[in-house]
Amino acid sequence: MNAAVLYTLMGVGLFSIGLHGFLAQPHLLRKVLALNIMGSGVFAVLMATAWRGPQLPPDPVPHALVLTGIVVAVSATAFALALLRRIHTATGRASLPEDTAA
Amino acid sequence: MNAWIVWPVVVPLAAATLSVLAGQRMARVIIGSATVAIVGALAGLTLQVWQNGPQRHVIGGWEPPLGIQLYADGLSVVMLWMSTVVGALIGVYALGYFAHDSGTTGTAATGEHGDNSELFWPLWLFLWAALHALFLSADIFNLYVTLELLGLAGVALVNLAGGQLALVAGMRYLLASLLGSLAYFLGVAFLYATCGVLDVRMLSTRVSAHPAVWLAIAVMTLGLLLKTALFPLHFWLPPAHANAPAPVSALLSALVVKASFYLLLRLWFQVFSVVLPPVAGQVLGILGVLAILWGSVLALRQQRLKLLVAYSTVAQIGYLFVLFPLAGGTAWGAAAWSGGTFHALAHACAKAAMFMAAGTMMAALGHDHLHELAGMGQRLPLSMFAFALAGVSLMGLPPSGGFVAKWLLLDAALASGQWWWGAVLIVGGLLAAGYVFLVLRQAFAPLPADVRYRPVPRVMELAALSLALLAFLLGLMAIPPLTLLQIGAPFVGGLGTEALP
Amino acid sequence: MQGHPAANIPLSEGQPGGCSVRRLLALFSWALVLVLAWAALSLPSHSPGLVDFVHAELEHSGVVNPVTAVLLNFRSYDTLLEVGVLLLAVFGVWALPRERVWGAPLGAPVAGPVLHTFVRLLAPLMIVVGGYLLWIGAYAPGGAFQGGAVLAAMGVLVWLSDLAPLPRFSRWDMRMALLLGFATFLAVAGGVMVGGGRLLEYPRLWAGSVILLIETALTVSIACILILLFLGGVGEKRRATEGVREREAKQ
Amino acid sequence: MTGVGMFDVLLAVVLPVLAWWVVAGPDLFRSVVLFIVFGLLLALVWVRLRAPDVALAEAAIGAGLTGALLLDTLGRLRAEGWGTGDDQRGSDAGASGGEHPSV
Repeated sequence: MNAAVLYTLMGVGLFSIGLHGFLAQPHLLRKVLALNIMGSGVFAVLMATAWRGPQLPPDPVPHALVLTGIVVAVSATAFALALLRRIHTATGRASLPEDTAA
Repeated sequence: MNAWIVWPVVVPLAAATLSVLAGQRMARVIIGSATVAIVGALAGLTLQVWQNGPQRHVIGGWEPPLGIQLYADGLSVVMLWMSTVVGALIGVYALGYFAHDSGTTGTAATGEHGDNSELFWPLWLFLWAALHALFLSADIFNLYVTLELLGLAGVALVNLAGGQLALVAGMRYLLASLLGSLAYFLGVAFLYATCGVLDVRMLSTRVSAHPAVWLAIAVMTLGLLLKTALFPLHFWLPPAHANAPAPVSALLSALVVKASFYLLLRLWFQVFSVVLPPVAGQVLGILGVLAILWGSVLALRQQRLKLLVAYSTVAQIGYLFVLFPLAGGTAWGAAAWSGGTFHALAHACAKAAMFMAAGTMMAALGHDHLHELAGMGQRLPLSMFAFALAGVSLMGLPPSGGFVAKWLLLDAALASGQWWWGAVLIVGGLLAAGYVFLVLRQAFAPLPADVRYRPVPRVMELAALSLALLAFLLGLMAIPPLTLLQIGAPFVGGLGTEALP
Repeated sequence: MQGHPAANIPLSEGQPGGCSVRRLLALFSWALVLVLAWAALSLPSHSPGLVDFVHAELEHSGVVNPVTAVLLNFRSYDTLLEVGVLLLAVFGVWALPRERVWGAPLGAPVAGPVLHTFVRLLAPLMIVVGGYLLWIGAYAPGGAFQGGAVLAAMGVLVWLSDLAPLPRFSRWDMRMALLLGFATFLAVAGGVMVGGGRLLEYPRLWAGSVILLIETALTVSIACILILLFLGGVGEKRRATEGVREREAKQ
Repeated sequence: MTGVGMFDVLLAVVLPVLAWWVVAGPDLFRSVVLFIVFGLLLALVWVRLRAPDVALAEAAIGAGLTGALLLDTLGRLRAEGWGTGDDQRGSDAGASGGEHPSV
């Protein structure tokens, strides 16, 4: 077991937890949180591939990909939250109709 | 100067930037010149591909695997023409649509988004650029960024409609889109971990039957199926496409769902083909069949015109996936490949025309309830004609583009001894005839005297009609695109064109 | 044209609720964890990666920090499109209907004398930090995104403490600042092709300066984009009460 | 292979636990705060993996800015009143209503 394996496992764990939350939670803010957790899981898997032991310098390409991913994630989050607020204002609820109807 | 390949991406991005700075007045000039420039660049690129085969452009001069490469073969070029021609005509339609729309003061709904519609142009240009970037990119991470670009632009455009239904539909679309992208992104991470490269071509030589590669294939496919809205992952599509402003519905149904389908084609046939077992294609084919049946039946049961057209999209997406079990890499593979991609093309023209015609009727009537469409055949004959012509292509009658696509798929089905796929194509055509006639019957009912009707700009009707004519006549002009499709295709030999009547 | 409550999606189309579904979902999630973990454990212990390629070309990239070299030179096309994603988020927010009711962010207006003094002292410092992060990116951790984030934080603080008016998307200079980074990036990307180069192929000798130019423009734009995203489309009205009053006056 | 430090193991265990609380905890406000903590700890992971660039961005953007956006949205939802439509069954009942602490 090295750090790469450990953090890859953590990454897939985060992805699964995020996906579970995304599907199970009706509140839209929680869905947004869950998507961010899933994204962090993917970042962890990518970052782990960059690790080449404590002596060697890590692979900078996954680092750059994750930086791009973080910026994309914050863009999507900001947009989703703005949309969420409009929906709350317009409908009085912060969940999709099919989730509350059941 | 042999870098025509970059301009279909760079030009719309530049135009989007300028259109935000320059404001409404200049927007038309900017968009007009951008369209001309894109068409010119695309003509140059097409000539290059036609004469010299697939084109590459190494961005920044950094050869893969370090850098990113653009790649254009026949498939990319056909997709680029699809998005350029359909996109430009939708743009023409939108000019009339938003002019008409801002004239409608009074109702709360239109007043709310009247001041936001200026953002239609930059968003539409970004969507255009994202489509072109996706069709040209040969790097799986770069493709992830283009997917996000496309998804955000699509959702933002849906929200231009402003109303409650559009907001909720936009949110559902956004969540589905983000979930799909993340699944794709996870696949990218696993592929990088196993193969150490991101370039599509290099990946194709390095993938092997390895658990991480299997997983990557599974999550990327699922993510892209969600974005393409293949049954049973189509739940987000009908509300989003039905509640968006009409030009946006046309863009989304005609072009955006094709983008993730295109990516799936690339991945399955040019990256993962070595490791995928034939049964995987059968699964996608079965889902496609279910989509055709389920989408058509639900289309028949809708009360609103735009929802009917949206469910028809769910059904038509199914045809695209009949390609997968039929393209087995042998003699009939080429026919299936050409048939499936040609269907994407024909559906883009026909569905955009249908949504545009539906939008025109909605603009004239103020609603799109199927049971109150009576008299539209007299009031808006051009739009009804466009709707009917597009319907002919969806049904797959000659000489439409839909006919050629189905003919090729049918040919592949019979040649491969899997006739049952062909049977589904025919049943699907009959169901399409059912929902198209449902609309026509209502529209040609006698005109009631008490209906309020607002005249609409003629340009809206003409734009829809030209796309419908294109879909209708595409079958007669099928040889050039079908020949183009063979350039760089994974299937060599029998082109499928000789199968044509 | 909206407001017809006819988006009847059949019941089977919705996400189902209920206890059995929850249990099924939990089962699915556990299965997912196991499959993913299995795939993760099967990964080769030494990922080949591209580190050797990066270090082989690093001296030609114009910067010393390998991550900056990848972001702004080797894979600059990704970064160009990524700035596009940021811009799209802003346009997307502004294409939404205006927010009717809003309080100041975090629920309450926070302007007060202590905060004023604090922000007045902090703001110049944050500009320096942001600029430093931008400049250091060529050599060490840092760059346009980190620098822009710090500047954006400053901007939000200044606005929260009522020291400056809200940025308005409708204003021309705001749009210029917003698009400066993307436009510069795009102009460089296409401009280098005039001399027969490829997209985003910087002249080798000037690569460092070109990257610094792009990053400087990007820092300004990213700061503006992040501020606008934070405000989330409320910028046209200063205070909730004020907004309501204006609306009432109009009606 | 070099062994893994205790700190790494601790982080790899704590982060998923935090993530679980974020998506499934009873109170939405606490979930958002925990998400910010999650982002900061994730930045620590990036430091452990020798990626200071990413750590800086994660702390500033992933935890800081996203956290601020989330808190802001929560504040605005609260200012509007949570509405009746939010009362969902089970664990999210708290997310919609009165138990929410005032900031």
